[in-house]
Parts: sequence; structure tokens; C-alpha cells
Amino acid sequence: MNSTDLLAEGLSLMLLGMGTVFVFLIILVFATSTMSTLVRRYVPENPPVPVKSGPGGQLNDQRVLAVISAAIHAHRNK
Amino acid sequence: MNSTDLLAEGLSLMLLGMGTVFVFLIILVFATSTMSTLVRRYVPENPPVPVKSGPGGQLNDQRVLAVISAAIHAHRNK
Amino acid sequence: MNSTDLLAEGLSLMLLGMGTVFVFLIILVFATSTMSTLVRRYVPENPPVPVKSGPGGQLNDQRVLAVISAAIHAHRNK
Amino acid sequence: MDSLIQLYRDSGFYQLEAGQAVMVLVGLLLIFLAIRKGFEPLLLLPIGVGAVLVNVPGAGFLAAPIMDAGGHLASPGGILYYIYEAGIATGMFPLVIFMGVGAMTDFGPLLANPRTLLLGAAAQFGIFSTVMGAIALSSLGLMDFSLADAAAIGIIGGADGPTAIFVASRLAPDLLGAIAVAAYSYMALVPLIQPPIMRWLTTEAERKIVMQQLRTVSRTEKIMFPLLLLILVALFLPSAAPLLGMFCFGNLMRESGVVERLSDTAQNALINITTIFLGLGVGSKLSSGAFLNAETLGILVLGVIAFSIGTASGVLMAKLMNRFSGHPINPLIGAAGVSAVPMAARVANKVGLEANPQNFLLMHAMGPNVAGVIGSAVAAGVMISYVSGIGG
Amino acid sequence: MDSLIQLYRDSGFYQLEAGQAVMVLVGLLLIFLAIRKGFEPLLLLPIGVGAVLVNVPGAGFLAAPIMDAGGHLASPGGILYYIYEAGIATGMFPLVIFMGVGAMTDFGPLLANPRTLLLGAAAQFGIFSTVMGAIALSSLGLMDFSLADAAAIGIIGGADGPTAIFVASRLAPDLLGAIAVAAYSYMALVPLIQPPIMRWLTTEAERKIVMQQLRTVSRTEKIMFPLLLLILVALFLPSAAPLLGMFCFGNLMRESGVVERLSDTAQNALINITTIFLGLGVGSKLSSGAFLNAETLGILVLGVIAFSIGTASGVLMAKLMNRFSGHPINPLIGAAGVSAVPMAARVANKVGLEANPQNFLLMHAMGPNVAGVIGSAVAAGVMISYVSGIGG
Amino acid sequence: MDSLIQLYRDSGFYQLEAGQAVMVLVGLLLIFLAIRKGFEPLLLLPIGVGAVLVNVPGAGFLAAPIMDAGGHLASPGGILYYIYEAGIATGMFPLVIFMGVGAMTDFGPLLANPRTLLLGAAAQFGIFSTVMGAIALSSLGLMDFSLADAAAIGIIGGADGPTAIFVASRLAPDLLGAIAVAAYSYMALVPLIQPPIMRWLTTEAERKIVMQQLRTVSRTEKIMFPLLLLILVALFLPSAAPLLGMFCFGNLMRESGVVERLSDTAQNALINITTIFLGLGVGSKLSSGAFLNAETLGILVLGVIAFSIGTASGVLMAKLMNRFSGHPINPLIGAAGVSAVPMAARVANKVGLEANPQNFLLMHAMGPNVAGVIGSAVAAGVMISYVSGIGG
Ligand code: NA
Ligand code: NA
Ligand code: NA
Repeated sequence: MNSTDLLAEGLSLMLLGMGTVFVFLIILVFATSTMSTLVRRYVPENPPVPVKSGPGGQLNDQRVLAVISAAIHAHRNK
Repeated sequence: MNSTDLLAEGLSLMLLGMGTVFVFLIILVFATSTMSTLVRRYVPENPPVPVKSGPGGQLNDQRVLAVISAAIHAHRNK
Repeated sequence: MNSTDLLAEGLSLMLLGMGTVFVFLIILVFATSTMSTLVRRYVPENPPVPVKSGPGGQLNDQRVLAVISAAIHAHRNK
Repeated sequence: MDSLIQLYRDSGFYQLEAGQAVMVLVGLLLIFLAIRKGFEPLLLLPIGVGAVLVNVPGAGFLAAPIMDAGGHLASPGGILYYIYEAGIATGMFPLVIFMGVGAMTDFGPLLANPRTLLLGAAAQFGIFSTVMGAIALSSLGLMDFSLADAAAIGIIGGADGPTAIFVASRLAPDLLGAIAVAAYSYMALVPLIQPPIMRWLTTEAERKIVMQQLRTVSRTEKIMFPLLLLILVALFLPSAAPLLGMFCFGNLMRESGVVERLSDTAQNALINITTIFLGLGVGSKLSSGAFLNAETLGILVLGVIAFSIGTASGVLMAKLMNRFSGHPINPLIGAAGVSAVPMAARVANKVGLEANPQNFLLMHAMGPNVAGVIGSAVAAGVMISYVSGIGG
Repeated sequence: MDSLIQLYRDSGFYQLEAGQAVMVLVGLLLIFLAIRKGFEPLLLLPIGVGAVLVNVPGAGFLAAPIMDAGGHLASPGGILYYIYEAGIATGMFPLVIFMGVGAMTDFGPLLANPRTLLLGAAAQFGIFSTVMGAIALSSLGLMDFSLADAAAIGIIGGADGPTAIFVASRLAPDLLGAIAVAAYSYMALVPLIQPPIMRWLTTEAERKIVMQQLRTVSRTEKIMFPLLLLILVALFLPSAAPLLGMFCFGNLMRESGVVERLSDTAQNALINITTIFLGLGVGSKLSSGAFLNAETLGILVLGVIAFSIGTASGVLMAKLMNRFSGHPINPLIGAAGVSAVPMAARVANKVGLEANPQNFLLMHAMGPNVAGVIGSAVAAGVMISYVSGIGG
Repeated sequence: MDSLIQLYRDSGFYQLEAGQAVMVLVGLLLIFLAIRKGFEPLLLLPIGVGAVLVNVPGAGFLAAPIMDAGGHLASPGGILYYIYEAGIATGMFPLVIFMGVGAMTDFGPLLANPRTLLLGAAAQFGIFSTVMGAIALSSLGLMDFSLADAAAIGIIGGADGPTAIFVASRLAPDLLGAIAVAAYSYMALVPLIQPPIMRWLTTEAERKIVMQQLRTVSRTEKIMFPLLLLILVALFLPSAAPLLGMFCFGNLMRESGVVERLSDTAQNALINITTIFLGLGVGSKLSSGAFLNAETLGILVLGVIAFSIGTASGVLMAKLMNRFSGHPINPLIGAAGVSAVPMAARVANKVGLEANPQNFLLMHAMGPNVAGVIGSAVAAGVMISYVSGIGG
């Protein structure tokens, strides 16, 4: 396309783009505020679900605990 | 295929399937029992091989040990 | 190719290969020595950059620290 | 301005059909069940997100890549397209997950009491009776299931996720979404579905049965078992070799003790990565066209029937075995034969404790529980080879 | 001996063109910046290595595989070819990394003060003004950028790596290397680029503004936010769904608390593996032909302009908001709206402390900071749909 | 009933040929060696399982996917087919593993005593003398090896797994299985193969030689070395760039200290995942047709010869160097030049301790040990470029 068309396209992309960004994020501001209001009013905050650590987690924990007890033991025998 | 064929096929699949599952798992029962008997008779139980922790393992252990010693040290200076 | 050609090709591959390996590694010896000399003369050894542990690292550390404090606490209360 | 119209045309409002809107809600429901109700969240959360994404109009998550005449990439495909084609259509993801499950499985309880394999066999009756049920619905003209569809639906009764996805991807890709959702949902509902059936089919006395302490199993036995299973599969059931082969491989990595780092990776990084993408890929099959129809309703109904019959078969098999054996089996552990590891074993333990607070059945139930995994993999092999044999 | 000649012909000396030599030096420069200057090393180190490798004459890192008549592999392709085609041309790598970024993102500060989303919106003006700049250069005949090129260059102003790579891979693959290098370099230079602009546009008094303590945000809100964003994207902006969908998925895995192991993997093993290959793949676009030309110079200049305008827009938006609002906003946090998480937020905090050593803005700046990520993803969606809509 | 016949036809018994049965036993032998004898279990365990699976008759682990006329997937391929084609035929897996090995390698001892690079060079004589041996066998009509085959067999003498697999996948895919098995088996046998040769070629006095303490090497030197090597490869040996480039990349991630998380992943999750699949893929080449023939016997014999000659060359080179150098080298560390990291270095240390219980050679032997990795990668590059140059 020739340069004037290109400039026109660029301009319209700019307007459209910034417009969309602002409109979308403004909608998001209102949606988020509403959501927060509703949640804080109607949802009693429950204690966070205990983390389900997978086998790996367990394995790490076991390893950590092993090392710990070893350390404590070594320390006690100082 | 028409519905009677379909029913016939389904029935034969059912018989074949359950038959295979049972035959195979019965074979597995006997094979497993035999294996266990042989193993328990002829293989003296050796202590489990020490876990070869890869470089990562070592790295973690190092990190853990570093934290440990730090903790112990902090604790001793209480 | 017939067997004499094959032998010839093998021989030339052998000469070329060992030649290349030696030439390249000899160059590497000199390059490495030079590099080391320059580095040791001009680059003052700076303390190693502190390891940037990613989120995972942090997470592990947190878990480790939690376990530690638990362990220390348990130990103190012995 | 054309461009505004263009953007409007792109926007969801313009394109959103009722069906897609409903499917987005279905996806959100799955996410809700995963997070708030703890329904198999590892799978149902990604599946739910995948279902939402694939139903975003105009986002092209399932678009296939377009090549120009020169064979160069003119327009790239959508991420869910690549995930599904590379991981699920090929069967890679379910097999890799099955390998990881093998690396997480301890066959000790099964080896201590191999008879319990039979409970895992009996429970697979849920699979095949459901196949018949699906066929009956077709014969009555209520639904339109082919033999392949019926087989894929039946596997829900196997109560094993990767097996169900593997079979469905081969026999009935269009039903994959509904089948996977049913399989995982009912696995999560095992604590609701099984206990009534278990109580109905057993007497108080039977539920009180205390089983003898399991013997300790040597490391050598644990290493030999996956090899033994592998060889038997190779000899007798090649059609089950992909699933059970990978399963045995994973278990061998675990028990051998010499490839600890590979076993760790198979149980963690690798299975987690695969699970994330498997979930998204399965969710991508939850398009309105494929999901919002009578067949899905049929699949959901047949699925719960499959679980129930499987549970009943396991319990009844245990009672039958008690007729012929000196060492009594608490029939409750028969229900664990449907697999749904480890949920079904926990349920057996819980119902057992109600009858006798001193009677811990968990370890005893783990035997039939893992046997159920083998059983459904065998059933899967038979069905795949049978259906493809007659050109389903 | 022919073979010696053969080897000599293979050797770099014979084949090395000036351009390749220069690009090897460019690769080494990136590696130097990554290691010694700490410029986004996670990306620039692999990118630098990829740049060196792809410019090794005769090594064929980018060679496409050759099939014989029978469709069998006659000669395998180069590793960088496979990495680029499988991971970047498809868009997989940037999307997977975006998922991981989502799993690392805490929307708490944003939820505590949603207004700051507007700062993230304003900062995207850097993107579109740069698009105009690129077009102006074309119109003046100084450069030759198509609208697609201009859009891809503008996204540098988004100050978000995966977004820039995703857009460039779709709109201007030839410029991908230069765009990615510019994006990551300027993100590393944020502490140098932003402060002068921030000081120039604000008064001492404004920089001293103390903002009110952020409220604590409940776990439920944190779970609802990614779902809300996902739904709004589905309704209003399908073209942004790939990026924001994966981002929300990652964040949902993080906040749901029920798929801890998937979240861990998405934040560690998976994003690390993808980063290694993404870096190499991006580096493979740094061939002399694609990089050593006037366009690259233009891209570098336009990139820093994009960052500067984005920073200024964020600051000015904050000042504008203070006109209409009771709760004053410290305009410095507006600069964090460009994203470049978390660097830009740290910069806002640092400049704030210079004016008032008691005034810690970090948490307040994290809101616009993550808002900037959403903002640039939205902008990316608009540009992709607009350009492909008019056949760029 | 047809279906029963169908199932019988499917079953192993009907289809199992003697060859497949033997190969299953070979696979089980590899698994036994891996678990009970500790033969390179990380590779030989997956290879053994792959060998068993690929020889399950009718399981179709190597089946290629079948597309219908419309280009849609009619029947999916087997998992081993996908693994081999995607990871080994492309060269991706060996290169990714080489990257991980680079990230695990400490060049400190080599940098402290660069002369030991020559020991790593000399030991590669095992490679090329074995090439001649293979050619001789062909010329005598005992075997039928092409030049490409001979080169691929010779690389066994490189005592480096990924290098051997990379070369074999390019020059002699049909021999890949046997070559990989030989390479890893002999690496495991290094403690048996090397000591007699080492003692035979050295005097008690030579084995007692105490080497001077290695100087400490600065972090900067460790960072510069992979860059230096990368540049020299780019200039002089492009054909070795894929292997050495990835190797240097891995080592640079390790030493740079700024991409710790990438280095960790390259050394753990990524290399483990790749190893699992590489092993299965290599095992898939252990079909009876490809393995049960005279050539395999020849490969096994030539392989052990290659190791022996490589060991001898390293030792003799060390003795030669002592003629011209003030700082004496204990010739035992020359044997470590074959690579087989770190086994060969441990062997040198052990044999040294027998002669002088105070003389710890391990660190001194690590230099030639890692030099051997570079040496065999260089040899691999030469052979690939030479053979493809003359159209092997
Ligand atoms: Na089951
Ligand atoms: Na941004
Ligand atoms: Na070597």
C-alpha cells in the first residue's frame, strides 16, 4: 500500500488499539471491583486449603527431615 | 451393522473380554506366587542399594545442609 | 566401492581424523594457556555472583526454612 | 470505520453461539468442581480451562496450521490443536502418564496377597456390562453408538483416567471429551457412589471380617513383578503391551533403586508437564458440537452404571472367594478392584472402620486397587484389538 | 588429497563471511551483557549462544531436513531448525512461558487497588506511538516497514518478552531476532531509561506522595480474578485469548491451591526447559542477513522511544487520575505500567525512596506492573487481528 | 468363534518368532546387568525395556502412523516410532543430553593443567584404529561394513554415549542399537578392561609418580573456556559444532552463575526426561533383524578393541610427554583420556593407589577425562563431514 494509506492504517490501528486497551481495562476495573465487593460481602474467608504436595514433595520433605534429624542429632552430640 | 449383529458383537466382546481378563489375571496369580516362592527360597534378601542421588540431589542436599548449619549456628547463638 | 578403495578411504580417514584431533586440541592447549595467563594477569578475581534462585528456589528455601524452624523448635522443647 | 466493524466481528458477542456459551459454563463448572469440591483437580482444572478456551469464538485454539503452495507456514495452528495432535492423537500423553503412575505404584500389598488380583479382574465386569448397555441403547434406537463407541464408553468403568483417554483416542475420538470428563468425575464421586452398594451387598458380619496381617515383601520380589508382568503381556496379550509396558517400565524404574533420578522425574516433572497438556488437550474436545447432545447424557448415565456394576462385581467376587478359601477376605476390599487409586481403597477402609473401628483395611484394599489398574489395561487391550480386528 | 581440501572447505576460515563474523561477535556481546552486566541473562545468554551457533558457517544448525523420494529421511535437519519450527513458529514456547509467568504472578496488589489497571492501559501508548513512528520512517522512505512490521516493532514498547516474541512470530518473523533482542535489552535497561523521564515529568511533591496501605486480598478474590479475566477476554477480545488464556490458566493453577504440583512445575521445570529452547530459537533468527541492516538500527531506536513514551504515558495518566480522585496516586508508580515485571516496579520504588526515604512504593507499583502485562497482551491481540484482518 | 481366533492370532504365542524371543531375552539381560551389576543403569535399563517392548509381536511399538486419503490420521503410530523419529533421527536427544553433560562438567582440573588435553587427543586413536579394523573385516569378506558403518563402529572407542548415538544415527542407523549397547556396556566395564593394559604398559616407578598440586582456577577462566572452545570450533571445525556447541552452552550455563535455574534444569529434569526417552528409542533399534547377525558380533569385538587401544594410546602419550617435559605426568591418567567420565578417572586413581597409597590421582585424571569428551566430539565431527563428503 502507498505511504498515505499506510499512515492512515497506522492511525486507525493506533486509535482502535488504544481505544480497545482502555475500554477493556476499564471494564476490567469495574468487573474486578464488583467481584471483590460481592466476594467480601458473601464469601466468608475460609482457611487456605492445605497444600497437597505430590510424591516428589513428600520425598523432598522426607529427605529434608532425614537431614534435619541428622543435624539435630549431630548438634546434640556436640 | 444392524442392531442384532451389534448385539451379537457386543455379547461376544463381553465374553471374550471378561474371559481374557480372568484368564490373564489367574495366570498372573500363579506366576506371581511361584515367583515369590522361588525368590523367598533362593534369594537371600540383601540390604537395599543406597540411593544414588543425581547431581540435582547433591545440589539440594548441599543447599539443605547449608541452611541446616546456618540454622544450627543461629540457634546456638541464641 | 571395492575393498582396496575402502582400505584407502579408511586410511585417509584415520590420518585426517587423528591429525585434526591433535591439531585442534594442540591449538586449544595454546589458546587455553594464553587465555588463563591473560585472565590471571588482568582480571582481578571477583567474589562469585550470588546465585539467583528462581521462584522454585525460593519456594524450596521457604519449605526448608519452615521445616528447620519446626525442627529447632521441637528440639528446644526437648 | 471498517476496522471497528472488523473488531466487532472478531468480538465474542458477535460470534458467540448459544452452544459455545453453554460449553464455557460447563468448563467453569468443571473448574468449580475441581477447586471447591476437590474433584480430581489435577485433571479437571486443566480440562475445564481447555473447555473454556476451545469455545472462545474466533480465537482459533483448534485451528490447523495452513501451508502455502510452497509448503511454508502461511498461518500457524492453535495451541490446543498442536497439543491434541502431538500428545493425544498419538497416544503419547496417556502412555507417559501411565509410566509415571507405574513409578508411583507400590505393588507390595498385591504381592503379599496375590489372590486379590481376582478382585481386580471381577471389577472389570463393569466395563463390559456397560458396553452391552451402550449397545442396547443403540439397538433400541435411543442413541447411536457404534461398537467402537460402546467399547470406549465402557472403559469409563475401568475407573482409570489414562486408560480411558487412551482407548477413547483410538476408538472414539469424538466422544473423548465426554468420556474423560465422566471417568474423572466419577472417580471423584467414588466416596458417594460405592458405599451404598457395598453396604447393600454385604452383611454386618462380613464387613467386620479382620484380615490377617500382610507379610513383608522383599525388594527382589518387587523388582521381579513388573518384569514378570511385562513378559506375560508380551506372550499372551500384545494388544495391552503399550499401556502395561509403559506401566511396568515406570514401576521397574521405581523398584530397581538404581535409576532414582529417572524415577523421581517420571513421578514429578515429567508427569506434571504431561498432565498440564493432557488436561488442556482433553478439554479441547469439549466443543458444543461434540458435547451438547443426547450421546453425552447417555455416556454420563452409562458411566455411573459402569462404576456401580464394577463395585458390585468386586464385592461379590470377594464373597465368592470366601466360599473356597481358608483365609477370609473382607468383601469391602473387593470394591477397590475398580481401581480409582487410591480413592476406592480409602473408601473400603472407611466403610470397614464404620463396622469395626479397629479394622484397618487400607493396605489390604491397595492390592485389589492396583490389580484393578492392570485389569482395566487388559480389558482396554482386548477391546482395541477386537474392535480394530472387525473394523469396529 | 581431496579429503584435506574437503575438510578445509568445511572449515570456518574458508566459509566465514564478514557478516557471519560480525554476528558471532554480536552473539558474544549478548553473552557478555548477560553474564557481566546481568542483562536478562535467562534469555540473553541462550539467545547469544544461538546467535553464535547459527552463524557457524557450514554447521547447518538451521538446515531443514531432506526427505528422499520415498519420503524417508535422507538428511536430518539442524537442531535450531527443529527448535524454531516446533516451538516458535507454532507459538508454543511463548504461550507456555506466558502460562508460567501467570503461575508466578500475584495479582494481590492489583486487586487491592484495581484503579491502577488504568496505568497499565496508559503505558501501552508507547506501543502504538512506536507503530506510528515505524510507519513514519517508512513513509519518509528511510526504512521499509510494512504495517505488520510496524506493529511487531511497536510491541517492544509492551516491555514483555513472550508477548513480543509471540507477536513478531506471527506478524514479522524476519524481524523476530532484532525485536526480541531489543525487547529484552531495554527491559534490562529500564533502571537507566525510566528515572530521568520520571523525574522530568513529576514534581518533588508528587514523588513524595504517600499512598494508603493496601488492604489484604482474600484467597477467593485471587481465584476469581483469573476466571473473570478469562471470561471477559472470551466475550470481548478473542484475538487476545491465546496469550491471556494461558496467562490466566497459569495464575489459576497458582491461586487455586489444589494443583500445587502442577503450579510448581509450570513455574520451574517447564518454564526453564522452554526458556532454554526459546532462547536458542530466537538466537537462530540472528543471521547476518536478517540482522545486519538499517531496519535493525531503526528497531533499536524505535524500541527505546517506545519504552520512553510508555513510561511517560503511565506517569501522566497517574497525574491525570489524581485530578479526579480522592485517594492520591504517586505518579512514579505509573511508570511501572510498561510491565517489565518486576524491574519497573523496583525502579518506581527506588526513585520514590530518593524523594522520601520512608515511602516504600514497591507493592503499590506491582499493581500497574502486572496490569501492564495484561495491557500489552490486549494490544497484541488487537494488532494481530487488525493486521491479519486487512492482510497486513 | 472368529473373535477367539482373532485374539489367538493377536497373542504372542502365535506370532512370536525365535528371533524376537531371543531379543526379549537380550533386553532382559540388559535390565539384569543394569540392576544387579550396575552397568550404566540410567541408559541400559530403559534400553533393555525398549528392546523387550519392540520385540513384542503384534504390539506395533514401531508402527508408523497411517493417514487416510484426506490426510487425516487413520491409525496412530507406536510410541517407540514417535520417540525414535522425533528424538533420535533428528539428533535432538543426544544433543540435549550433551548440553546437560556440559552443565555437569567442571573444566577446573583441565584448565589447571591444559597439557592433559593431549592425552584426550591420543586416546581417540582407539576410534580410528577401530575404523580400520572394521574396514579390514569387510575387506577380508568376513563382514559387510561400509565406510559409514566402520566410522559409526569406531566411535564406540570414544567411550561417550551421546556422541556414539549421534554419530550412529547419522551414519549407520541400522547399527545404532548394537553400537549404543556396546558403548554403554564397555563404559561400565572400564574397571575390568583398563587396569591390565595400564599395568602392562607402565613400570611400578611410573605408576608411583606423584603429580604437583593443581592450582586453583578462577571463575573467569571457567567462564571463558566454553566461549573459547565455541569460537575455535566455529573457526576450525563446523562439523563438530552441533555436539560441542551444545556442550559449551551447557557448561556456560553452569559456570556463568547467572542462570542457575536453567543450569539446574539442564542437569536434572531436562536430562532425565531426555534420558528416559533416549533409552527407549535406542532400545527400539534392538529388533532381531538388526541385532541378531554376525555384524553385531563384529561390533562387540571391535568395541572392546577400540577401548583397549584408546587406553593404551593415552598411557603411551603420557609416557611420551614425560620425555619432553619437566613436570612429570603419571601415565595412569593417560588412560582416562578415553572419557567414560568419571569411571575412567576413578580407575586411574584406583590403580595409582595400588602403587602408592598416598597418591590420589583423581583430580589429575579428571583433566584428560573431560578432554576425552572434547576429543571424541571432534573425531565425530571429522568422520561425519568426511563420510557425508564422499557420500559414504
Ligand atoms: Na480398573
Ligand atoms: Na506491557
Ligand atoms: Na572420548
